[in-house]
Amino acid sequence: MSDAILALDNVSKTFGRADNPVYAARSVSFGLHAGRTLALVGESGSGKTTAARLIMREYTPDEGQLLFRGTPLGKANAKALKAYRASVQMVFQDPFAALNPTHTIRYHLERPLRLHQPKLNSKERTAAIEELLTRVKLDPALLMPKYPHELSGGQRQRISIARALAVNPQVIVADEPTSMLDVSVRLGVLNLLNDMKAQLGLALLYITHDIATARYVAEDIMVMYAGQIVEWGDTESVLTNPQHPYTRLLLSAVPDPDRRFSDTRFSEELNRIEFIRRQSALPQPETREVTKNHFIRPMPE
Amino acid sequence: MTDPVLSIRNLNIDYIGAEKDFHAVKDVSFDIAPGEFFGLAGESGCGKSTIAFAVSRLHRPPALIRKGSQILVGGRDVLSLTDDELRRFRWREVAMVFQSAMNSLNPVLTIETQFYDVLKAHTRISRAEARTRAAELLKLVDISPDRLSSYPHQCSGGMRQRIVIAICLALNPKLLIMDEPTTALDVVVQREILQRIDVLRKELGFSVLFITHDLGLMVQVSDRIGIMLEGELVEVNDAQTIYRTPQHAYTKRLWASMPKLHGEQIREGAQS
Amino acid sequence: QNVLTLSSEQTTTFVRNFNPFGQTSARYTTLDFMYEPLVVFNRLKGNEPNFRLAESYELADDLKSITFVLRDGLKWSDGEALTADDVVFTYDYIKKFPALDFISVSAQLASVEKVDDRTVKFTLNEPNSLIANTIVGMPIVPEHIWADIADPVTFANENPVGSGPMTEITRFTPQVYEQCRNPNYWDAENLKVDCLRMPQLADNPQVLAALADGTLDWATSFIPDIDNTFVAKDPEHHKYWFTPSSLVSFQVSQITPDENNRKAFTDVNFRRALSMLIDRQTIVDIAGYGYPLVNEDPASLGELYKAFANPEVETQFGRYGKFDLDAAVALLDENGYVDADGDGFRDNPDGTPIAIDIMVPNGWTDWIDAVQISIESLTEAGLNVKMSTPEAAVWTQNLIDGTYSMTLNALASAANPYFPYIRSFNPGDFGKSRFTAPHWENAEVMTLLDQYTQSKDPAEQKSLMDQVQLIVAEAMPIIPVYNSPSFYEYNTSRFTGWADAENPKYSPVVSNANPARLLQLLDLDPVAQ
Amino acid sequence: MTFLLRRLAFYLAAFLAAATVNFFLPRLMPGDPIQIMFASAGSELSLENLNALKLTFGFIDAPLGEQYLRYLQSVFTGDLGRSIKYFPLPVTELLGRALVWTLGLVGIATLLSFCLGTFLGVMAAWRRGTIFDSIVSLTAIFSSSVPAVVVSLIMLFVFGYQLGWFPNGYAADPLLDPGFNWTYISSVLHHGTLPMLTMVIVLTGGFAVTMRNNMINLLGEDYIVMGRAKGVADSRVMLWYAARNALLPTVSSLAIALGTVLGGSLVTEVVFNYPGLGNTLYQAIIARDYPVIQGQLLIMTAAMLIANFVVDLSYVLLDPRLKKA
Amino acid sequence: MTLFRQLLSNKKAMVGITILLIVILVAIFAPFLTEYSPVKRVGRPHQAPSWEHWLGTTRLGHDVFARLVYGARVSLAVGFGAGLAITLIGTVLGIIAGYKGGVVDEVINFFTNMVLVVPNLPLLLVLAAFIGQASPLVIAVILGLTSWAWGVRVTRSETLSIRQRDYVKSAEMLGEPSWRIMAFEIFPNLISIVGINFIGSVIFAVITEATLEFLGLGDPNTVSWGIMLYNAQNASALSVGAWWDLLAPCFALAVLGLGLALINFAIDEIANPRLRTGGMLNRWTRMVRIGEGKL
Ligand SMILES: Nc1ncnc2c1ncn2[C@@H]1O[C@H](COP(=O)(O)OP(=O)(O)OP(=O)(O)O)[C@@H](O)[C@H]1O
Ligand SMILES: Nc1ncnc2c1ncn2[C@@H]1O[C@H](COP(=O)(O)OP(=O)(O)OP(=O)(O)O)[C@@H](O)[C@H]1O
Ligand SMILES: [Mg+2]
Ligand SMILES: [Mg+2]
Repeated sequence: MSDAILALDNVSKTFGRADNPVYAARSVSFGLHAGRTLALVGESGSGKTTAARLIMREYTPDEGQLLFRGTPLGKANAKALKAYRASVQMVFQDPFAALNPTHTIRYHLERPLRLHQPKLNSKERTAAIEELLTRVKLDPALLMPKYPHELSGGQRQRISIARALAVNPQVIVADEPTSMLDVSVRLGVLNLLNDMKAQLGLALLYITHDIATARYVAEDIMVMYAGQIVEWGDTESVLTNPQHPYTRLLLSAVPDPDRRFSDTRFSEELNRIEFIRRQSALPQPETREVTKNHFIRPMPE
Repeated sequence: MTDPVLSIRNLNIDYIGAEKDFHAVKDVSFDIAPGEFFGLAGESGCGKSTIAFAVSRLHRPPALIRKGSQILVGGRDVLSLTDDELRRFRWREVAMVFQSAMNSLNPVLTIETQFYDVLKAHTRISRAEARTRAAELLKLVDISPDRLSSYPHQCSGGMRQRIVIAICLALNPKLLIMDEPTTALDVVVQREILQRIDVLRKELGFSVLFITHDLGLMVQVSDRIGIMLEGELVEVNDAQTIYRTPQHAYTKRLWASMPKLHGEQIREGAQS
Repeated sequence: QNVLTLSSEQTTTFVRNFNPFGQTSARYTTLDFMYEPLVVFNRLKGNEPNFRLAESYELADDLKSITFVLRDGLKWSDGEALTADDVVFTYDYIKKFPALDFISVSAQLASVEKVDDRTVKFTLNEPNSLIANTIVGMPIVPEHIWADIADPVTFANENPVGSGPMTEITRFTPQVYEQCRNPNYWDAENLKVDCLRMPQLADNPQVLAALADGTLDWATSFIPDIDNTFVAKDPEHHKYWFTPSSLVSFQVSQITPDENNRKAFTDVNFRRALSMLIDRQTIVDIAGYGYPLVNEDPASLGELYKAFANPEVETQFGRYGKFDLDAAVALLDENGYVDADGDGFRDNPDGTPIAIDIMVPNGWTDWIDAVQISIESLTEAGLNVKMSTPEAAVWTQNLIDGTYSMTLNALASAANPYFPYIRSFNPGDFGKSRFTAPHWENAEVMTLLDQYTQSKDPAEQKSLMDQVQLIVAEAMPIIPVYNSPSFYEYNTSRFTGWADAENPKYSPVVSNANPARLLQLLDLDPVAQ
Repeated sequence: MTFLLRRLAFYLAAFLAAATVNFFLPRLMPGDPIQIMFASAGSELSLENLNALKLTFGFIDAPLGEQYLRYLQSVFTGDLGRSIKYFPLPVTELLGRALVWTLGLVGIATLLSFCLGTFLGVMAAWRRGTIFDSIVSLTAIFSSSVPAVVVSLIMLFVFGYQLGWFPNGYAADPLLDPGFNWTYISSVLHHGTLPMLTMVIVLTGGFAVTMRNNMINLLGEDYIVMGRAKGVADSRVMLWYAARNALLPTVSSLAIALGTVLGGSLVTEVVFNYPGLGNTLYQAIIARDYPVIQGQLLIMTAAMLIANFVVDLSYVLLDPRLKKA
Repeated sequence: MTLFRQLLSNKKAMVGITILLIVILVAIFAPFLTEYSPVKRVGRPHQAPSWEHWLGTTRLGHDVFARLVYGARVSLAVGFGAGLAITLIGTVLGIIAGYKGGVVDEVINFFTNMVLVVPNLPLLLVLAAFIGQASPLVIAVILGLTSWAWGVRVTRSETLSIRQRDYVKSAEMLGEPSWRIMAFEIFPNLISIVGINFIGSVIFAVITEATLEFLGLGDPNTVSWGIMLYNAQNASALSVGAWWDLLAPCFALAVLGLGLALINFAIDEIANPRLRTGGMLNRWTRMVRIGEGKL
């Protein structure tokens, strides 16, 4: 993973009191590469958002470290931290909450420019804002003076993306960016993310519980369970040939109009969930490579 | 074909505004047959919940069911019920699971009391009998009867969801309305719950009005589906038919924007 | 058994405390009614003595000692004999516990000795012809009770043993108490009232309510618009009679810290002008509801000490005591107090500004009204005047130190004009008492007052007092405004024998500052029901 | 349990802090208490006598630190000194006498107005938008915005002076012996009516507005809709589904409202000359009866703390979510 | 700005604002409304209302109407001055406590809770008494210094919830300095809470000032509604039947209080759409009555 822009190296994070710990991340390692999207899927509470927050430095890891361009960020100086800030941006789940209802769209895009490109004069700044809006396929003249509540969900999410782009980041972390959007606009936002990734060579971490969209946008996928990454690798490979029992369970639970509901196979799978829960608490064996670029952390027997 | 459990005709619902009214439901008509699993899909804000509320007449001002609308449940005209009849009608005929189960249990009453409330409102039953009945119902949804003395906050989300379903079944209703019952849950739990509903439906023979915006799920579980767009019901048909050969342009667009888990990936979907 | 209901004290709750030395904490019916004075001097009759426990007193010719003789057969209410020993004990006692000496009499006494069982001799430090007035203010307590009290200051004396007419507490609650006949009272045949009842009344409106509905027989309370609010309710029985008492006057500090103000205040013409700018009648009518008595006497004695007045004062200086805006303005102009710097206010003759701050204690509303009324005319005459209302404590301290510019001050009435004069002008009291607030010194006045106490001859006394008055009136260190009234309301439906304007036999005010109330009590007769 | 322990610790700290402020307050202010006392009494005490008196009243000339420690010691042993004005009555007893009246007045008035206000608020929210709602909200807004002084003065004017239905002051006829007999009790009731009414008027509006708003906020909650959908009787939904939950924030603000209640009762007591704590404080302030003022502030603070604690307790009882945590 | 525009379209707010405006105008144009000086005797004591003295005269013979209109100045000045101070302190501390968290929060929160449990009016009373001759300015200052706790509490709890919003997070991620986040990201979202706090504080200040003055702790030189009450009470206005002396300031206070409370209620409705009733309910009721539909 030498060419990873950003990497988590064996990071662990535990919440709660000693008598009742919540392992939100257990020895999590992965890297984000320029021009590639990595999807992180898993059940709710499995630690996906924790991983994102670790990257955003909202949480400090209990163990392990965050590597930025190969150097650990733990003891980085202020300048390096600022550079890191400018390089890693986030797109939030709730498009309404992500924008301050009291500020115009213009303000939302102006602030990052002022902070990260202080040399721009006001004309240049306006030009930059217009460019950003055009890039996310919105009409600058129409939108700049508007307030968030005057926009649709899809438009708002595009503004969030534009704001993230305003600082010229190399990495974008998107935590369930489309789960609050209507089906019909969801795809537009996903396509936009894909375009940005391709055009700007961004590294994208796409967090979701909707595996179908993960398949749609991501080259690589990781399945997380109880704070652990249990299976990861090439998206097609993982989805067509799931190895870990949890991945299988997850896949069979995903609603799929092509499969009839009364499929009894799921009930059998369900019976395994207790087993999985129990097993996941035990010490974990080493990872195993299934095929090229497809790994699992097998369940202890 | 037997008489439908639910029959909606020309349903018009407005939200009265200070100056202008908002037509939330426009001239909607559809039927649900006994034992049928009927899905109602559409974007957020298209009026799905408004219809669901109207069936049990749960609306509060400024909602207004316009005259000329008709809602028949088991042949009875719901819109002409008196207050007392209405009270007895609710839950006995139509029970409802709300958008988020997390919040549909009263936080300050024990689970037992919430069962008891229903049973006492509709039947003559002693506290002890109610408890036995509640325990039975909980068993149906795989929850230990110990939970009866717990408060909602002491149960996990999935558990609460199942408890609500158990409460719904308390009076053997003819129709169960589920308004996006699983949005807050992850796919595994969601699947588990729907599967259980499906089994119970077959066992007990009630019909289901299932509201969601997850189209994949809808096709998977429903017998028939209605697609709504801005207050209008644009297409109603058999689940598989609507999935494989959609008629309305909007339905087509919906399918087109749905990424698939298996097989051929959709190409450049519709742009908003 | 008849009961007289009275209100001499306004409070929200009664505490069972009958310690006669506890000036602020004892029930107001303790003095006089429980502990009878040796003598009651009648101020309305030129200080005529009414002998009570004492049957006579004798002032030595050198005025350096005084001897009181007690009546024969006096008894305490518990039956023990009341003798000279008790008197001596009392004076020893207040020497031992100075906190008890609420009238500061010890300091004036060299010794107190028993002559025989009924005779006590007080030896004085300085000759003083008026010492009897002071001595009778100290209650005499029974030795057999008080000798054993460890801490008499905090002693509540809940079951008093006294010498007065009403010593037995028959009922005591925080809301009401009753005080009945002393079974061993020496003057029992004159006492027709069996019991006193004191209901707890918290303020003037409550007293008024009780008076108006006829519950109260005897009260001392300010009552607004009394003819309408009280008398009109039962004109036949509801009566009142207000007598002049303490003097309220404007005073300016001769040692005020502000140098420019001091220049004006030390000028007698300025003080005279101030005096002529005070609209006394309006103040009395409005701030005082017409109850006080205007005092226009430049020597500040007024109606209260009418008997002592020197007519010369009126002829020579009388005009300075009367409100006359034009004359005041002329006097100011004439003496160079004109607006020099054009700010609209008069300045000193040398051009320095005068800015007067009239200080009144916070919450003393009638005074505040009086000052506000005065400010109107003072301002009209072009003086820069405003009012401030600090805490009473701050005010007191400023008056004691002389660090104020102008103020209203009050001086309690006394039996003899000697007392107001000595209290106001004695340099020995400067910095100790608020009554010397003007800090005005005059050696001649002090000498004359000194001679006054050392003279026994009425003619000589009169001439001395006349001289003092003339000096004071000429200098006008104090600008008199009015004498406040002593409030006295009564109801004749149950008792008769009240003093009133037609029969001003003594001051009938029931407040604890008036020992003559004892005389009134003894004169009352129940109306046959 | 930890929740309550934490609160308890806080209350202790708060009490200590209040006691400290209480100690320093009069010492930082101008004027000598004894001087003031006798200034208003108009007596002429010599300086020496004054000093002797000061000692008996417990004004010790020790260093501040020592004074402070002694003060704290006496506070925690429940000794608040003796009143100067009502000497030698211990402050605790004086306040005890007043407390009875205030507890009666404030307690009943608060209870009454809380119940009435809450009930009106619940009904108004339930009948949202009806004339009943408009009347209740408007009256509530009005009554909660009018100063207690104004209400009490107007009550006094109308019912005390104009109509003469009620006495103008005090808690009972002073000529009656206190006791458990009808004459006395009826006199107490007669005297208490106006102050009580005043306080109820002043307080009810606030409770009603709070409750109404809380209710309305809750009415959209799923569990209330579900309550209705279940066919449970309307009254039960209103009371046990809506009001019961809406009560929680109201209860937590009740403790703070108590401060307002105490303030309101102070004014009311002064206007009606009711012999409660507020009036006692007022009289003490006028007479500069320092021991009483200090004791009073302390007692009022302690009362607030206790009330807060009771509210905390009842909150825990009312909200099952707090029980385990 | 939108808040203001919304206020203008709210009926309750309009009535409230109108009342407030009238009081403000009366205060500003006091000298034009009356020929009398509020501090000069212009009539006999306690004259009943007449053509010459619209609201009668006081015990001292001052014109009640003149004192009332001039007194509005003091009530408004103290109300708004103290209200501003209370709100300012409350808001700043509340935002800091809520946003910074940790020790800062603990400390602020402790003091807030402490101030909250000390009964306010009695404390003010004692303070005013100790300070003595409390002028309106002094009253405003002590009000400001002792009454901010409630504001801190509500602002803090609201800040706590806003702090969790994603837009605050994204501002942090962009590297905005924390003062800017508090001032520009959080504060604008608190406007309605601050508004309610402000108007509430103004009501409180107006009431408390009047109360303190009524209890005799004010400066008698002041011409204010509280002092008017005090003077009237002292002149036993009620027992001598001079009701106008006492009732005039009473009604003035009640009306100002009502105006402010209406504004407050309206802000509440605007901030919380659920509370809004507005015209729609009337329309709804009408439509149900004519049988256009039902629930
Ligand atoms: N600040 C925190 N304090 C305590 N526990 C936390 C905290 N943040 C997360 N957790 C716990 O850590 C676990 C992982 O949480 P996380 O938010 O990462 O899950 P997630 O996979 O993002 O879930 P979702 O799909 O619901 O967003 C959960 O059990 C959560 O309760
Ligand atoms: N109380 C109300 N007043 C005014 N308009 C309302 C009200 N409730 C709902 N609406 C409007 O009615 C429309 C239909 O609402 P409804 O809740 O039925 O939508 P939905 O299809 O259930 O959406 P979702 O999937 O988000 O739950 C929406 O546009 C909504 O804005
Ligand atoms: Mg819905
Ligand atoms: Mg000048």
